[in-house]
Amino acid sequence: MSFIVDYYNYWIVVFLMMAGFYIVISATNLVKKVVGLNIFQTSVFMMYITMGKVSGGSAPIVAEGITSYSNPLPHVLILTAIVVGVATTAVGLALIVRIKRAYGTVEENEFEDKEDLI
Amino acid sequence: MLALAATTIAILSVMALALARALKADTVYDRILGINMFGTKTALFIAVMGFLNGRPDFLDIAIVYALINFIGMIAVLRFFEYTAADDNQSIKE
Amino acid sequence: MILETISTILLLLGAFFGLTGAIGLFKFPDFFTRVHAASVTDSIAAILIISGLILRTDFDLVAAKLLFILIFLLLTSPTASHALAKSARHGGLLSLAETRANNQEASSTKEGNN
Amino acid sequence: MAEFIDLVLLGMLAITALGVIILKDLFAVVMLFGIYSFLSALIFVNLDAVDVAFTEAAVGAGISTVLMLGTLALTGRKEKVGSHTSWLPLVVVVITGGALIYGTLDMPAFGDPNNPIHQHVAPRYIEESPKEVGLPNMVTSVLASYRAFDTLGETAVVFAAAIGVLSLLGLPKPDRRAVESGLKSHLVLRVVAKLIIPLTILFALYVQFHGDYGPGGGFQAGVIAAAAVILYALVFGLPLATHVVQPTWLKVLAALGVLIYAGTGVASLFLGGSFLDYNVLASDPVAGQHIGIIVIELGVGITVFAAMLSIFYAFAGQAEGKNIQ
Repeated sequence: MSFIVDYYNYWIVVFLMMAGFYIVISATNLVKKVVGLNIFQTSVFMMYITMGKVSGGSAPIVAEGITSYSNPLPHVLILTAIVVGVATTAVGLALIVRIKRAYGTVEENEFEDKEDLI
Repeated sequence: MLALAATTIAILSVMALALARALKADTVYDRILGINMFGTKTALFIAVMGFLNGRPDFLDIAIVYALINFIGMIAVLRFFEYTAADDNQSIKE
Repeated sequence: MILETISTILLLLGAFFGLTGAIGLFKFPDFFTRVHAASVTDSIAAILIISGLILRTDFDLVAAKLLFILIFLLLTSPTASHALAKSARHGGLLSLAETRANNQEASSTKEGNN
Repeated sequence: MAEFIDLVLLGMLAITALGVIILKDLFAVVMLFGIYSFLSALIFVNLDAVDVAFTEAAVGAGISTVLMLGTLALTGRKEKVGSHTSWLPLVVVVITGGALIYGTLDMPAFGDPNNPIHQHVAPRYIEESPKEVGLPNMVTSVLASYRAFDTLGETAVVFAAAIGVLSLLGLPKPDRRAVESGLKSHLVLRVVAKLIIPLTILFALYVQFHGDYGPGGGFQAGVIAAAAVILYALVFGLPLATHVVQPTWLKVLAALGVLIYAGTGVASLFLGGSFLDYNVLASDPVAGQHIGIIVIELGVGITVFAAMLSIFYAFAGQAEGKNIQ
């Protein structure tokens, strides 16, 4: 049982990472690809936060009567990563909107015969 | 303490049921209903969890949840207004 | 001690109502009854659980925040349900009774034609 | 109990990810992605990362969902089913996943206090930051003081992303003919939105200035303030919103936030310290740290608010333009 508890988080992280990866390489719709990238990204966040957790620890905000805190460093890295992630997602979505306007489609396999449209 | 744990488990099961509803819905509106329920229960869950862990000073997150859930709902309704002309037949899935 | 007992009762009641609402999501026959199940239990569960939690605080900032959450939920959750149901109505979704009536009408006109 | 909650929530997260893979209706996919964000934020709370959960709930679940819905309104909501078989991606994914799972067995056990990650700089942050910086929230101390240079870079990235979106889509003109838009028929919604928007802005200010003591800070506050205006735009229509918060101001504000941040660094240079070393900002180092952190958090908040809102304006302007045609 302790073996499962020790590694369960990592396994789920790998599963989510692979789910995101699968969506990115198998989906043809660009919006769905962006969702897949976001799932992949969240799995990395989950990995960092999992590593920062200390059993029996508490959130890293000083309070009376608490001696053990979880590691604040991964939290800082991921906090900024989330905001940047959304900002870059927005750029990706804006590109998709422009692609739709230029090609009339957001399905990857329908671009081929429209190369001279650019 | 036991009551808090029981409430936590109950809310977790409600969330699981709402998730099931959102995954396997008859109509689009059922899906949104499930998601709305999930959001409000999440806010409650965070509040209860704070007490369970003995640090109830993180309730700000629950407020954000309630707020964002509401904005998400409004965005969805707005989305329907935009796309209603395109696909009237798509209510049933 | 009394406060804690009351709080326990409130919490468990809230949990119970939450669960009934979730079951209602599956058991009720059409969308509008399901909205009813979800939104009514949502509100009562929020009221019960949060007042149960307030009784466990020292009535300080934490209690004020809980009250704020409660007001927020009570404002947003029914509004969202109302807007959703209204939007479904505008989108042309029918209640079960109406669907039945329509079906009957359709079949009766069919018979009339025959 | 925490482990049990962790197990259940992560399981639900995995199921949601599967749902995203299977469903072909992109609208449902985006809705599920909203649930996915909510769930991951809950897991962050359970793993003690309250600041991260705050950000994920506001940014991930809120702004991303709204932007994705905006994109769907422009590109259509049905995914076309590919004709080619998809066994090759599946094989690649299974092999990679298997290798990674094998790799996790060498990872240190979950929650062990002796993990390598807890040995290097973290003890210093945990023990010294309340004395050196004087703030109870260690995440804010590390974010805004120890790693301030890093955060400056992140703020610049958000600014750059906003510029990118604006150059791709352009901002809507505020003085365009007033189009019939907004959820005009929903009277209840309009009344409740009017009640909620001031509360939200108040809450954003609280998050901004209470971030030193509890979860919160500039990133979250900026997003929440932007969410208030987004709610206004959704309910009352974009033309009114652009009239209240003008897009041209947003451009100035986005730049101003980064300028405030970098200017604090330059000020500390002139006062004899190194770049972004707040100790010199006041006679007492701890007071200097406090001033520095409040100022740069304000800069971050302004930039994030302006960037997120102008990105939303850009998408909403496109969607509204399509609606008119």
